[in-house]
Amino acid sequence: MSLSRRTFLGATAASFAAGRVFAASKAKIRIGLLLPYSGTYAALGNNITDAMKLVAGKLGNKLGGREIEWVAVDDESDPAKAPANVNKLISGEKVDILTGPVHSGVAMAMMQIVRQEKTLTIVTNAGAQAVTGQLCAPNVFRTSFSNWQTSYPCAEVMLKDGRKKAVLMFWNYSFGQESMAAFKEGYSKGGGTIVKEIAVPFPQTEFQANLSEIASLKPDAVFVFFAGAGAAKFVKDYADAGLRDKIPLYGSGFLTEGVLGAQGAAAEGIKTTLHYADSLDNGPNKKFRAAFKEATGREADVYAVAGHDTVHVLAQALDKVQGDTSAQKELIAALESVRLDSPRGPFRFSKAHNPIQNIYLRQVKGGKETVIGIAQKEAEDPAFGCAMVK
Amino acid sequence: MSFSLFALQVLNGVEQGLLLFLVASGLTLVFGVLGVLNFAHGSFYMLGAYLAYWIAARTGSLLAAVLIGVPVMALLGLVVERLAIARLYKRDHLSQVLLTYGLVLLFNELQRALFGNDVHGVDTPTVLAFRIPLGSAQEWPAYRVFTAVACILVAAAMRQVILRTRFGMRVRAGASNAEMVEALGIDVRKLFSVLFSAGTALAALAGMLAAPLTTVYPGMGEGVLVLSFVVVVIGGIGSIKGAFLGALLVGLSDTFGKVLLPGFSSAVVYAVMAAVLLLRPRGLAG
Amino acid sequence: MIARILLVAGALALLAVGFSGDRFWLQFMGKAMIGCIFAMSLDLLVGYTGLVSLAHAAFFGLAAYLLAGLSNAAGFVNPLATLPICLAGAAAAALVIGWLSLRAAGVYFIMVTLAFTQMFYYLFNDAPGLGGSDGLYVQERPRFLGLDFSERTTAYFAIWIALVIVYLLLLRMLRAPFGHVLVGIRANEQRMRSLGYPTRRYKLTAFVIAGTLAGLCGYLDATLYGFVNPAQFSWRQSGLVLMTVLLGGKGTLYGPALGALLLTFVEHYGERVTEHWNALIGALVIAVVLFLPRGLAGLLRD
Amino acid sequence: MLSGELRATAGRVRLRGADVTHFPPDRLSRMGVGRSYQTANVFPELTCEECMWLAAQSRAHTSMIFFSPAARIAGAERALQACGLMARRSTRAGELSYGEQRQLEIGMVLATEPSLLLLDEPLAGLGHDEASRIVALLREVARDRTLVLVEHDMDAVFSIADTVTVLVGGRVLERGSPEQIRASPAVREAYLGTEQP
Repeated sequence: MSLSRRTFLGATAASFAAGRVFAASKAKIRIGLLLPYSGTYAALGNNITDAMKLVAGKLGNKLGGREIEWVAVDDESDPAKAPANVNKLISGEKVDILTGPVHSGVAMAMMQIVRQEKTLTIVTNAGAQAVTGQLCAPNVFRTSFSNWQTSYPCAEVMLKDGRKKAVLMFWNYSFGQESMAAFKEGYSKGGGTIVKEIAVPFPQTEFQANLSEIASLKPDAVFVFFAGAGAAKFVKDYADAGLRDKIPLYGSGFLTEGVLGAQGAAAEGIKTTLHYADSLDNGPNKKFRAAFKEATGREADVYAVAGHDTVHVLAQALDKVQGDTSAQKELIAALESVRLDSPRGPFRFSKAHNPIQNIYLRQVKGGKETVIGIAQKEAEDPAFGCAMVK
Repeated sequence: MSFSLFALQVLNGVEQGLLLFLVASGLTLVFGVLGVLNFAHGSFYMLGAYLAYWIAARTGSLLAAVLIGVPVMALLGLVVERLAIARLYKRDHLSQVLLTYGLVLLFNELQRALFGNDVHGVDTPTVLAFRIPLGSAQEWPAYRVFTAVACILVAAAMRQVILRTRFGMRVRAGASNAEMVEALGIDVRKLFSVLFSAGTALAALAGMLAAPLTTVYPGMGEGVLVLSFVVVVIGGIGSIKGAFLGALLVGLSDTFGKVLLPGFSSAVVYAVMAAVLLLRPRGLAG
Repeated sequence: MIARILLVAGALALLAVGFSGDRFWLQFMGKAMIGCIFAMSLDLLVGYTGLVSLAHAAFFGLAAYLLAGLSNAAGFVNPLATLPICLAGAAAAALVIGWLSLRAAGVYFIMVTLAFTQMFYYLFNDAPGLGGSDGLYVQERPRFLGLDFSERTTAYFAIWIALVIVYLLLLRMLRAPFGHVLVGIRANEQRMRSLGYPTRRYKLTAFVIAGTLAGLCGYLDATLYGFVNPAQFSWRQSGLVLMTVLLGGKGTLYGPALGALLLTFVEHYGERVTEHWNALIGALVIAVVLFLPRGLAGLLRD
Repeated sequence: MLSGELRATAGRVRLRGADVTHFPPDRLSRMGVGRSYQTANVFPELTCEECMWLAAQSRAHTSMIFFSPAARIAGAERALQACGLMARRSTRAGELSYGEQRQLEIGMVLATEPSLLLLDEPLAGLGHDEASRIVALLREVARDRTLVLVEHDMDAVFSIADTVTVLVGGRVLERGSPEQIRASPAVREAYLGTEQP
């Protein structure tokens, strides 16, 4: 009796231990989404999420053999609420991997916490330099872009076009400021002169006063950073003021992303640089765009591509470690060695964990964004101030 | 700054101010007569712009959008007044602020549900799709001239209505003493309904006229709302004339703030407001 | 009596959370308690003095930025130094804004405070070196005598103590002559003046006290999270806290605190229920204004 | 205008030789000018005691005290006694009868210890009993203070006043003791009409 009892206990203990191992490998993998589902950037948040779920679905809803459980929080693109929202996902929901956000103010709040908590984090949009610069961390990766990457290459493009005197105009918030800093770096290096920098308070969209100023300054070209509603309005105002045909307009790619329809004919001829273009002619892009359209009824865009790549990157790395998220060191090493044939072209991580990717030169022709070349091949963010880059 | 550039900037400021006047006039009327501070006024502006986009995209005509949209918005104003605002007349400012703030949140969701989160452009009417050359380098789109003229016409029409008609007389009486009007046997409830609906229509009309200029986007009402408050405070609450002066002042100070004090331009408008308050606590016309 | 027992029980329950050691709840309830102080301080204006201010978030944000500046630029970490400076900064701003805004009465006052809030927002959003819309980190959070307030438990207890002190302080102030004068001003300002009270001075004093307490909230928030952002200045934050006061029951002190706690929970769980979360809040506000003008406290009393 | 709530468009207001034309009401009150309003103007949400307390407190120079509880003030008690509302001390002012509200209001003015009282139609809207109670109260009050009374009820005026000024259409018609006014044919014609006592 006593023997069988001991055997029974032993057996229970063994099965319990085995159960734990089993649970660790087979428990659902919890992926946190910190994205805007309401407010100005809701469309971006939805596209990233839908692309992630679409790709995950194609992979059988599993990463490294573990079924995916999504935990989404609407960050409302409100940095004031961001710390509480991040706390909710990390300490409350105990997610294994955190992804997001769109707004870089939210990203900064998130960085503060994930650097402390060591949560594996993939930034899916926010381009703030600090994420893979000053604040870079082994557990933080970015699948989108750095602000530098979207603007620096444009300086060379402008100089090659023979535009040596430029006016800069931008929304005075960090995205705009960092884009301008990167552009200036490249432009002065190449011998260009900046006639005037015009900072417009974000999110104001009243540009008339500044357009009159530009008209009186008569530069060779204007380089701008605006996005969304501001971009749509600016491009229209610029054309309405009769400047489009006199002073060519250049910009970071966000000037025309998603607002080309709203801009209409006013956008014709604008040259921009970005790590993606809807019309990129490669297999993965065509395949993804078709699948996205079929699943959601909407056109895929640069944001959806970031979502697409995030899940593929995670799938590759988690397969290597058999889904064991607790082995963080190995998982990070696996992520660092990821190579992806993305819709945007070849994709890999730099030492600072920012993508190394092609930056394309695009021009609006006949109402469509066409790729007219590669502005910078395999552009790598300089990662100023990142301790992981030696 | 050369003289021609200066003149151009004055023009820009005036044009911006005129559009602002259209929004602020509705706000100040509703406050002056109904005594209700309406935070949802910006939402009416936004909904007007979205309606302009939606109808113009289907009919291809902004004029049609205005002809259909303005009555629709006036009707919406009537419904809102009856269902919600009418319960506020005897309540304190806190209730008014909060209830209309709640309306702002609701209307934002309504806009999301009906029109989505995308940014939309609205084409300028083809008749007005030409440009007027100004100086050597810059041109002014004819549509901007049109909106400026339209705003002046609306302002003049409002003046005529308020000074010369029975309705206007009641409005003026109501603005100075609502109890008195009631005592005179005028149906105040009806007067209030009509006026609120008119205020709504004005905000919506401003949104529609502005749509081709500003593009249409979520949250576009809030910036306009706060600026309208500044206009009303500067002008003196309840005064159309004050709103007109205030709007021009705000338009001009914003324009010149941008040129002369880049980087702090958005604070300039508020500094002007603080200065006006210091000198005339009840506004320019108060 | 029952109310007092409930209050003490509530305070003890909040204290107990501090011993749980749960990282989520510490920060979550810490934030909620800051919300309580924030709402109570506004109640001093809205509920007792009859001043509807939309500038409250400005003082919150200002103190938070001051802490970040003191820590990052000057390396100040001792709260005995930073707390007085931050509170003084908030008080000074409240004095200036209050002095200007109180020249205007009634609805003017609301609009002017709103405009000042926007001005502060833009100043901090646009000023170079303040991190723009990305905000700033508080590099070194307050610490002294071996207490490190970047530890969630330590910060939590500090917030709890602040909450209790502020509640008792406000309670006492409202029972003192000063509090009676404020109530008199809300009830009938014209009469108060004809009785010989320079009412504007009293209103300004109340405004500065409330602004200073809002600054305390900003200080605590920056300590708890180590992150400040211009969005903390936005008029939406001011609107939200105004709503909290009404939801809880203005003029009751404990009501707004209750409202803040409730709203924190509604927000946490409500977001899962519906994507149209903001419509839910909007409907809630409208319902409270129309059907529950005395707020939760009014419900409890009946 | 005399109490500082309306701005004078022309002319001067003097108090004990000082020009107080542009003084705000609170300052005038502190100089000893107390006033009541045409319609009862009290704090409806507060109890009688609290109203009195607020009034008396305005003279106590301790209103900026933040942290010690408000103590009872002797002046408030006296004023409650004087206006005859001792028994109603913990009733909310809004729940009092109109006459009692008037009593309360006069009591509040008394609690500020004024040397000059401006009373705007203190009897307006009152019944006969209530009015006579107020008249008695005012007669008491007038004993050691200056009282300026604007009133249409001539009986009341004659029983309280030392000097009566009759204004018609904004002009002074006659000024004198109650007896003189009673006897004045001009006043009788213009104001009293056929209603002669």
